[in-house]
Amino acid sequence: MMEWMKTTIVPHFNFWIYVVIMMLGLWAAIGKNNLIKKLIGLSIFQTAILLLYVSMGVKEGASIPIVDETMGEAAVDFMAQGGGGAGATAFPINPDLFANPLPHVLMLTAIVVGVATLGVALALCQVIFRDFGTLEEPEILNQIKTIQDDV
Amino acid sequence: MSEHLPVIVVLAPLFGAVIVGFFGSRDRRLCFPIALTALALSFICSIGVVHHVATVGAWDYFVGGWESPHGVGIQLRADGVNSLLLLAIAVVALLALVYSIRQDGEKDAEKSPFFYVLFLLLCVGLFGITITGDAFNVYVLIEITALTSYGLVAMGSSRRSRVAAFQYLVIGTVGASFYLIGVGYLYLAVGSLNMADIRAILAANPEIANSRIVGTALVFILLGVWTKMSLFPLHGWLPNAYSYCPSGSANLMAPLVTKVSVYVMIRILFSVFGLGVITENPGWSELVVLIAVGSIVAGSVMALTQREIKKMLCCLIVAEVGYMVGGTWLGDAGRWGLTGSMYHILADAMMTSCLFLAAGVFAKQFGATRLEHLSGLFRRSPWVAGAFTLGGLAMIGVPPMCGFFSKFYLIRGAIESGHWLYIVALLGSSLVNAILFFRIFEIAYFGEVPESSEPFEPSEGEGATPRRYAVWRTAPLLIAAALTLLLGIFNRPVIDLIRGTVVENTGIVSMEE
Amino acid sequence: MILPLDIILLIFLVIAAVLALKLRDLLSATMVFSIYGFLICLIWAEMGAVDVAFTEATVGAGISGALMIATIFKTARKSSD
Amino acid sequence: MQKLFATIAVIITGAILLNAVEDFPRFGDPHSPPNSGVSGGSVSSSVHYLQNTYLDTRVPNVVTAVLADYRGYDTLFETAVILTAGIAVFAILRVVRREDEEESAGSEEKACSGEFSTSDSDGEGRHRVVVGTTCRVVVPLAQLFGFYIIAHGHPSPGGGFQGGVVLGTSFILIALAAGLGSALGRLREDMYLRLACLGVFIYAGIGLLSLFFRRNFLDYGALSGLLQTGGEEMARSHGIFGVELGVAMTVTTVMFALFANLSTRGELKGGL
Repeated sequence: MMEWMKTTIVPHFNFWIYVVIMMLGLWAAIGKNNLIKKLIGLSIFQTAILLLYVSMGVKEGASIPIVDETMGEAAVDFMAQGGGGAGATAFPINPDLFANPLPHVLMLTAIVVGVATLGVALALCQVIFRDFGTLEEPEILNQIKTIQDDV
Repeated sequence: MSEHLPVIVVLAPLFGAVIVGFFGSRDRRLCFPIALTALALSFICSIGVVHHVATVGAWDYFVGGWESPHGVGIQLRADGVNSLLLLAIAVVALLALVYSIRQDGEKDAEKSPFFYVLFLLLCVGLFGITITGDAFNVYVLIEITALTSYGLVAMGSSRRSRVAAFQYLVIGTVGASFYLIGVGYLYLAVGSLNMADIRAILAANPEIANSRIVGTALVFILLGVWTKMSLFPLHGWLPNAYSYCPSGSANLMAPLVTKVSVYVMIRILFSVFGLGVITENPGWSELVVLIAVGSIVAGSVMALTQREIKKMLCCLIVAEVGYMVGGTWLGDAGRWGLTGSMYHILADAMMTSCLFLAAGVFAKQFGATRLEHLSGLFRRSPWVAGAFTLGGLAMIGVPPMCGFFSKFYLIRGAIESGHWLYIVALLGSSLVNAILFFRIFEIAYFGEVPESSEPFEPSEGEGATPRRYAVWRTAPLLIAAALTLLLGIFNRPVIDLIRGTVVENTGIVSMEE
Repeated sequence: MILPLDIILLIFLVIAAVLALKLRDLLSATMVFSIYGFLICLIWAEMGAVDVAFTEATVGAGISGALMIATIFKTARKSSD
Repeated sequence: MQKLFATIAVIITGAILLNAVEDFPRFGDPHSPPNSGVSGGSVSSSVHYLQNTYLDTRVPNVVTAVLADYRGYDTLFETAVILTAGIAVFAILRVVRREDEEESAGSEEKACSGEFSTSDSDGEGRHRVVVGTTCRVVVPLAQLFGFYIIAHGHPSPGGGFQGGVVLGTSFILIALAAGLGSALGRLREDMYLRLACLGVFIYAGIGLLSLFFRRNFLDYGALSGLLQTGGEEMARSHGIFGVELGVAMTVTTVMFALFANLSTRGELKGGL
């Protein structure tokens, strides 16, 4: 058991947790009755995906993806001396020292999309509450059945 | 400027939306001309793109000039299929826009500028999804399309439209997130987001292409786009969402949103995973074709039970999505099924646009939302009835119309690959369409002109409309009907362009009929 | 990346998620949801994704909670499940 | 019934996902495909970003540069998503009542006149002293911090989006402490809707400028002549900053618009 956990779970711990959180969120988004609960579930579902992406970009022993200026200037000098070709000295920026920036960029976009969706969804909740006086899905669906033919 | 056409197609409605939002609330009369100009610009540019693709070949555009190394920036790619789809989107959007012209004094007139903003942003999303060559960019644009759709659906005046919009929102977000999960797995396996780059990596490393990660990625991307296009088990949201939204936006969303999702699926199969996944996994493609058959059957059966015109048309969309998904996954050697699906995307966009415009005209002009309200339509308004008939005939698949040719190619592909069940479903669904539409034709042709027809009572949600706007509603309908006919009659060049792309990308040698 | 911290935070994250979905009082659920947002912000920071952490701190732990509370004040506070 | 269906669907989804997790590269592996690429395609984009961002743009924060330059096309639409949310919430929720217009205009003016005046719900006036004073101290700081984040996105974490949210939060704070009328007096409705559109316009407009220099859309390097910078690198750096300003403008206004509409059920009167 311990051995299995060491070899299977721990190296992929983030990914296991991502699946667990995703399942929780998805379950709430589909299965809960209260609309606000659905939205909490939906948000949790979306953050689970963020966890997947950001976990991909992690490198052991790496720092945050900000290349400090001295290192950057060194790289500029290196290129100015025609560095790319012969390569007597190594290129000053070692990509292994920085976390992968691309997933971060993608997830910034995804967070923004998430909050935009949440805003629209909450507005819909309020309109639904104004029309039906409740936020419980079964009650709303019942009320809809009674107004079936007034359109 | 001509070298920037692919990006201008997307940018024109974006600038239009922003300008409408900025000036529209001050003077509402400006909204319509600005929106019209923006979409007309897109239309002209998409003609330019089609011309370039037809004469020169596929067109790559690198946003920000980040061309090398490949995959650093975002690539736009126009080929034989999506350039045509761009044109179709521009046409349908223009027609829907002309139809939806608002007038002062209507209720919620303060919101009409924002209707145009959402309308144009929806067009931005559709154009963008079609032309982009980057897997993540598709996600962002899908979300623009989705958010604008939620807004437009919820603008409907029925109480049910809000509930429909909320359900659409939950399902749509889950679908888009599934797509995002799929792209994430793909990125985890290959480390790139550019479609062409992923294709190259998968082709060079078969062990990656056959790994479980890439398989899961494919499953989730497909689940995501299937949710978005309302394929059979995931179709529940569509009829409600589209039939309760205001007809101005239904005319844009119903013909295009599902078709663009189908195109995303084809694009992903085509230029990311390669069509090999269809032929190498016969069991799975068999299953997908079965799902598609289920979608056709479900859509047709649901349509038969409906008495409301708009709901019936919405159910037919589900069946049409089944045609296209099934056709894509037939996997016949000549790729005729795929060709048929691609042509059907265009054909279906035109015919659905025609039918929904007609349904909108029925509702606004005659107050007719249910089948029995249409009685005596031919005598009341022969042009509207004639246009609706053309759309209906195209849906059934009567020869000179575009619906016939797509079904012809789909059936050819199905025969070559031996999917008899699909053929049965296709023909059965055509039969159902025939029953549905001939029932309407019968009511409309032989039915009595109702006594109270002249000053009709406006149904809830549509609002009374002065007669002088009638021409703005009827003209797009007639144009759509004419285009449905023309797309069928002049199908050769369209099919040739599509075949050219298919042949170029899949390496089939034979191009003979 | 610090693995033990990572594991502890992730376990707390799951607890917060379960609680946010379990609580029937929507106001408390929103509070726990904000805690969830803050925890996940810590996780981003710990994984080196500082920009994402910053955004999550402002959005997940800030704005989303405020918007949700505004909605709950204007609608119902109790949830049936 | 619904719960059962949800449980089954979720378990199937989870099982498919977990099945693939075992094949994943080890967590934190610096040589996994996303971190260093695989053979067969072009060079891994993330390595390219880390190595070349400073050379191309002189921006130390790689994330900012990738967000606003290399993948600026994504971010343009991300900003458009925010705008869409603002407009959609207005379209869905806003209650427009014509007969109330004169009255509401009057109350707005009253709100504008007093500093953090409590225009509504006077019953709790004594609590407002504490809250109002705190608010008066915190709001300028929060706004200053917001501008700092926007301006300092190049060398440190931050940028238009984060700064915009902080700025938007400062307006929300005013609304919470002194009533929505007070906040709306500082940022009127027609104003914030216009500013939101203007933000996207700035972004897309900066991108469009490069078309006139016969370069591709969003290629800020083309602006070096216009901005009088030494080379294309600094032009990119300035271009990124301009774009961030646009993002911040849209985000600030939309965040406030979301709160203003949601906290009053679309009537923009009263408040929580």
